[in-house]
Amino acid sequence: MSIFIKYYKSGGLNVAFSNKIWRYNSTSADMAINKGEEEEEFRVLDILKKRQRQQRRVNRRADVQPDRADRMPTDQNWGNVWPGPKTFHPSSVPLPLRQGYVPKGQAPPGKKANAELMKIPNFLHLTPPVIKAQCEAIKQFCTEWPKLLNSEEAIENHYPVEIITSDYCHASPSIRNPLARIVTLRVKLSTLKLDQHARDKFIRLVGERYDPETDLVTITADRCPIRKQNQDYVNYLLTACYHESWNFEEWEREKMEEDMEYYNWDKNPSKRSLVNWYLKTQNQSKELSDEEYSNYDVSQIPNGEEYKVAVSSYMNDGESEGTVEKYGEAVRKLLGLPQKKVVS
Amino acid sequence: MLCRNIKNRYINYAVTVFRYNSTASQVILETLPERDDAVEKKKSPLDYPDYFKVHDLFTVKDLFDARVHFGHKEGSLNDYMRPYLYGSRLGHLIFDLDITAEHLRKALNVTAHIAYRGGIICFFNRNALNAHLVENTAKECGEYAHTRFWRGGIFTNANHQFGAVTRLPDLCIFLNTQNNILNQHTAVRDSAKMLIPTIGIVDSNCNPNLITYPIPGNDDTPSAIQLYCELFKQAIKRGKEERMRFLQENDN
Amino acid sequence: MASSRLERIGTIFTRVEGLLTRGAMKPDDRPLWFDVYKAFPPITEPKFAKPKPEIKSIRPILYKEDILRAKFHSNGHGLGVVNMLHPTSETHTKKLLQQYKKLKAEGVPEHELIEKSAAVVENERTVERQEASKAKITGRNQESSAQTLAEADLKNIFKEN
Amino acid sequence: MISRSWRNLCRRYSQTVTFRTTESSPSQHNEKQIGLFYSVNHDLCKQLFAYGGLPKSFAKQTKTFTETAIMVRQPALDLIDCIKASDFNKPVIRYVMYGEKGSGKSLTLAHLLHYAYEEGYLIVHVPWVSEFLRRVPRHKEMSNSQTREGFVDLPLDVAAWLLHFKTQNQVLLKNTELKISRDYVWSKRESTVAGSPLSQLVEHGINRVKYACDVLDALVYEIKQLSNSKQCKTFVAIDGFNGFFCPLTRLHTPTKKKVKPEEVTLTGSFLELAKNDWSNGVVVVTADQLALPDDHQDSYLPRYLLYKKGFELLDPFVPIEVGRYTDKEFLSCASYYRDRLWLRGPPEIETELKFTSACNPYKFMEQCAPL
Amino acid sequence: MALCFSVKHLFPISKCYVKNIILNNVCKYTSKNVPTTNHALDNMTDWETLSKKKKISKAMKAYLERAKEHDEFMKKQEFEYKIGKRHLANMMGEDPETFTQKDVDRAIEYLFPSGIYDPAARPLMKPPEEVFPARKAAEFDEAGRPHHFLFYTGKPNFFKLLHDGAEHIQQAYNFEDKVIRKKAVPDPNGELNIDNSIWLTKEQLEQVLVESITDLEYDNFKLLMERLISLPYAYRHKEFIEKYRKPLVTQRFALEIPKPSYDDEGRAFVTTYECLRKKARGDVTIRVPGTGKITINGKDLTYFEDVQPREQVMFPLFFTNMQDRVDVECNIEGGGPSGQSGAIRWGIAWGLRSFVDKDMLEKMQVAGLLTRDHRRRERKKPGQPGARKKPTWKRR
Repeated sequence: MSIFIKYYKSGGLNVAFSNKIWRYNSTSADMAINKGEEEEEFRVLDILKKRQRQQRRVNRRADVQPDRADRMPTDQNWGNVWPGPKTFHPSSVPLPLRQGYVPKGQAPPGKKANAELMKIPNFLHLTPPVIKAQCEAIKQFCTEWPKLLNSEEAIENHYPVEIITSDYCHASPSIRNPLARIVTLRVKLSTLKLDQHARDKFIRLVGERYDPETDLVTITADRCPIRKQNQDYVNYLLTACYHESWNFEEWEREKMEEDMEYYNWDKNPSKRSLVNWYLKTQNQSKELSDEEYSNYDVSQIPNGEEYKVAVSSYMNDGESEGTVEKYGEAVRKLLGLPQKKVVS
Repeated sequence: MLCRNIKNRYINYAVTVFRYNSTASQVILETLPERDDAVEKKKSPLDYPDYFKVHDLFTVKDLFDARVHFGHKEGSLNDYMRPYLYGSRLGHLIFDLDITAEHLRKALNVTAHIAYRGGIICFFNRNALNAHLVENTAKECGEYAHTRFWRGGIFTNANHQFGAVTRLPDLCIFLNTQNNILNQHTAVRDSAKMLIPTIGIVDSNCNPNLITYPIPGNDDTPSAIQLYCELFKQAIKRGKEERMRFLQENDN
Repeated sequence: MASSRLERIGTIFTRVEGLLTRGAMKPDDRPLWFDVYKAFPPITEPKFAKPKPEIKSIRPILYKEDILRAKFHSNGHGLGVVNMLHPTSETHTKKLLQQYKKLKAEGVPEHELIEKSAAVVENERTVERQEASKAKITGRNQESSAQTLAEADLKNIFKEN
Repeated sequence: MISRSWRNLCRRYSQTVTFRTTESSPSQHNEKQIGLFYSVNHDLCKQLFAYGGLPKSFAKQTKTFTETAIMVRQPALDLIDCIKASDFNKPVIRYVMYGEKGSGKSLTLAHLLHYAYEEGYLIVHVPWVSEFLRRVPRHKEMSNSQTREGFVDLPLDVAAWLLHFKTQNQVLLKNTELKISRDYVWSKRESTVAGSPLSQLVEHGINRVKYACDVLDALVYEIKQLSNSKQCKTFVAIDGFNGFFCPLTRLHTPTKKKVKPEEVTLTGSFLELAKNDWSNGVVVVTADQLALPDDHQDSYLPRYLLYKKGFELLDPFVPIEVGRYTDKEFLSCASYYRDRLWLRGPPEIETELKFTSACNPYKFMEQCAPL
Repeated sequence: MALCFSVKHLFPISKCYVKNIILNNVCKYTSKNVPTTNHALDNMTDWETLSKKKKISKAMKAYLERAKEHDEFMKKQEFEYKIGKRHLANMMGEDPETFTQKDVDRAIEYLFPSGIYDPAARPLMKPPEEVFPARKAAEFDEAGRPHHFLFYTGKPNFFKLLHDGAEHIQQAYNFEDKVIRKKAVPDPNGELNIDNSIWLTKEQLEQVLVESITDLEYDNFKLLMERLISLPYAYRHKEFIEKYRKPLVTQRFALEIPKPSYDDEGRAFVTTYECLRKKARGDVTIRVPGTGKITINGKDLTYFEDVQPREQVMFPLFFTNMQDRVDVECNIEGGGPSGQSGAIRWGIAWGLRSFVDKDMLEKMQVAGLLTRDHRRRERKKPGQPGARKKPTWKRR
């Protein structure tokens, strides 16, 4: 090596010389390293010659066409691309959508091969511009809204029967929700124009479905598998009940006091005891028949009328502090007792 | 109080030490001129006994002033530390600063060489009192520090712990080789396992066996640690400067 | 990389050397420190399995003045505050010893030496302290000078800030 | 000594609110005394309520307070007014007291009893109907009626009640003018002759327990007769009257059949008294939720509690509501409790208690107990 | 050697190759037989030489590859998103230039209505920066030297934070010394306002540091920061401290206190809906001025039989001393007495906010009146009689 150095020293370029020296040393090293780097990877024991098989497989693969979405211009008419309701299709929707379970530190799955996106209903066919356009298109077929039906009252007046159904939009494999078949009919009892007997009978017929507070009869049907059938059934029920309530059957004559829907004071022991008491105060003692009791004129008893009203309201309107109070007042008047003093 | 008295005494003694010191630097002075024509002899820095002139970084007096000579009490002495002792002053062990200086110079020299070669140097210290100082030193040198709880496997299982192939330090400098007063720092063992040379300040209660370049001395007092840090910083700096020069030369 | 993790056998150097000689490690892949170690081997070989050094008794460090020191301390002298920021400042005991030497040279009788030197040193200290307090008072009177002093002091101390 | 003086001090402090009236005669009570307590003479108390009549918790209280202090409340005054205003020639007027649990119906009744006693009424007082029908101790003496088929007698209970009747009316019964109108033949040897004093009849019932129920029947009849003939005024007070109308009692016949209330002989007797087919008397009954089984306690209003049967029997009656304390009553009660050291602590505690007890007298008393 | 030299002159590279092979051969042959040969050691290349070839560390190479791939991927995603946004704007018939992310979210909700319970699992279209989690940047340079000086601690960012904290503490100490030496007083204006903010929670800190830390380490962090703010001159390091605090104010009374409306009688009233506790649920209306009347489902306080629920209901009123000044109406259903009373209690307290002053509001907050109690009944576990109750222990 020393000879070599001497040889180059005569060249007289110090820098170049030193460089050369480095180079000499490094070349060999370079070679080693280059070789080494290749050698560092472990050689795979390739007994079955997998390589060829792999190649064959690759060749067989068909060309995948580029997405349709990639070729869409951003100012296209979307209504033409997606004209009607359809399951989500990734290659014709140009949105980078993602949905699904998000593993920690990862992104949610993309739109391709994503069953989640296909499962949920989409409104891609009903975007605002499309709706607008369709509304414009069907305008010519529309009739005018009746002028007299200008308020809620008017509508209620002319169309008292209300049919309520629900449509569902949810994420499940089927877009048909079993709850959609349920039909509810609502009508105000007062609009049916029933007489006293018919009204009582109607209420007894519909039972729970009548709400005395709002005066609404609510009939719900969910027996039939299809909404149409349910609706028919509901209508039938209303009709049947209505007509039946007008019928007067023979057995209805056997109505007892317990069956009365309200308290009839004249036919009750309360009146009898009042009359008895009155007679006793007059020192008369008569045995009266039922008929006589019920026909006894209360107005001849002082404060009797008032008492009658009080008892009736006490029994009919239900027991509450107010009615008890009133009853008490009436009784005191009847018996000639001082009224209760109001505590200041 | 006692310690202070010892110090008073020691000043007299330190005067004698200077001689040794001066001789050492003289040697360097002699070698220095040779470097100018290093090229023709193609002498690598390794061929010089003190290429980076780390011998003049400190004197024994500096060590003394920084209280490097204080060891622990006699009871806690590790037998392997006996050769480095000077004596015992009323139960307190005193290091022989001559020996310390020799070891320290060697260590500094090695440090400078490693720095020159672009090695990664990592400072260790488990004493909370000095941790910040050590970290600052590492930061200033552009090197690395680890002054916290040592999770097992940082060296031995590095690729897994850092999640990638990781280059380990090329030199570990322990400013304190103990975890607490009883246990040795695990990194000492791990470095030995992973073939990493170590420099360590070993106090009288430490085991110097696994440390490649042990430096007997006080490893608790902040002033001593400050001195060590300063010295290592200088050594690394010199090494790096030389490296820059070398790289510039070679880029051309 | 091929290497042994048995840290108790040999030193790191011998282990790497072994690898190199056996060809398990390519010479160019050798660790960075290898050359440095070769050039500057440690003073003692860092083997784990080292024989224990022979146990010599540790030399006690004692001085002649220790007797005097003990005397001073047993009489309760020599417990003064030391400014550790100034390595050159003298401790109380040292002053006592010097005083003792001086007085001895003057020929003061042996039994009075301790007490006398203690008294002298104590005297000096009180004088010093008075002067210091005086300086403080005067310093307050001359505010400007005191301030400049303080600032200068601060600048020196917080140079790095 | 110290504690006594401290107690006096306490009392003086609490006297800032007057809660006591010195008027101890119920007939003299008027609106001015509403909310104030009056104390009942101890002997009288013993006479009237020795065999019941005061609620148990209140009776305990009287022991603790060492006095029987009853608050003058609006319903009682109202009733007294009504009684004063009523015409005794006409059929008896029925008063029904109702109110929530623990609102003081029984105590009002006690107040009225005191009034009736003062006014010289013959008192027919049933302390608690459920005592007969619903309380079933281990060995309830029960026998089938001998006089009426399918009926059940409670001879011991009736005898006890007769004793109660006797004690309550011991003054009146000494009056020999109260004579019975019919002959009663109990057995071959025993009989009570017409014209013998009423007390004899009662004594017979007490002594011959076997005939107690029949005696009760006779007694009711005789009382009605006596009242009609103006020989005495009668004050009928039945607490927990609606107990007579609950569908089933807790009694069992030996054949393990549940007994209905109307199958008990004493029920018939007392219901007879509650009818308005006699005069010169007053009937005061209470309708109480506690007298009924748990499943029929939803409302405290009389019609609900009396069932249809009871309502029809009593109609027309005067409903008298016994409500919760008014603010004034509450305040006076609180200061009374403070006086009796039943309630202690800072004054703010009262407002809190007022809310937590919702002014319910019984609840208030209960909640004060641990304070 | 001489031979080598002569040829090398002409074909330096090939020559070297030859030489290398020879040497290798020698090694191969000799290694077995000559154990103590210094051949390998002699043959070592100089370090200076080795250092010249720019060696990129393996880790770095792999990282660079990954980074490049990621960048390209993100660029593609970004592009797709932008195009998609324009498409979406076109679909919805809006101007693509002013189409914001909010509009995008709304449009997606309209087009793909989904009732999935977890909002994260619903269909979304978000900019890729939000969708793809951030990645940690490269931690070392091409030579394999880590960038961070605390790299070997494994959690460099966290320990750097501790290091900085210690640095700040030291600076604060030094400054304090200086001030004391100058005999100055602390600056009264330099107050550190920490009342309305709290330290970042562990999760938040982890997010800031991009590292996971243990509970113990989080405690250490808090300890350090607490020490820093306890110093008299901590306000000088406000910037550093603020970085690790998050404001509290917005959370405390973030919900606007409703202004009372007025009913026919001219009384102010506030209705609190959705008063929940256990299984009870209801609404509470508070009317001011009132007399302390309480209506629960049409009944008064006797709606609750026991004292405990009554006290619960009354507590907020007594606490605010409003028991005689307001009327309360509640409708409540579900649950038992304690649940209902708890719900009413919360409803009353929540409604009372409109009628009390700020001090009282704070007091109520402290008393826990404004806190919803979210505890529910714990489910029964199979194999044991209750939620926690175990069957009676039997030896056999």
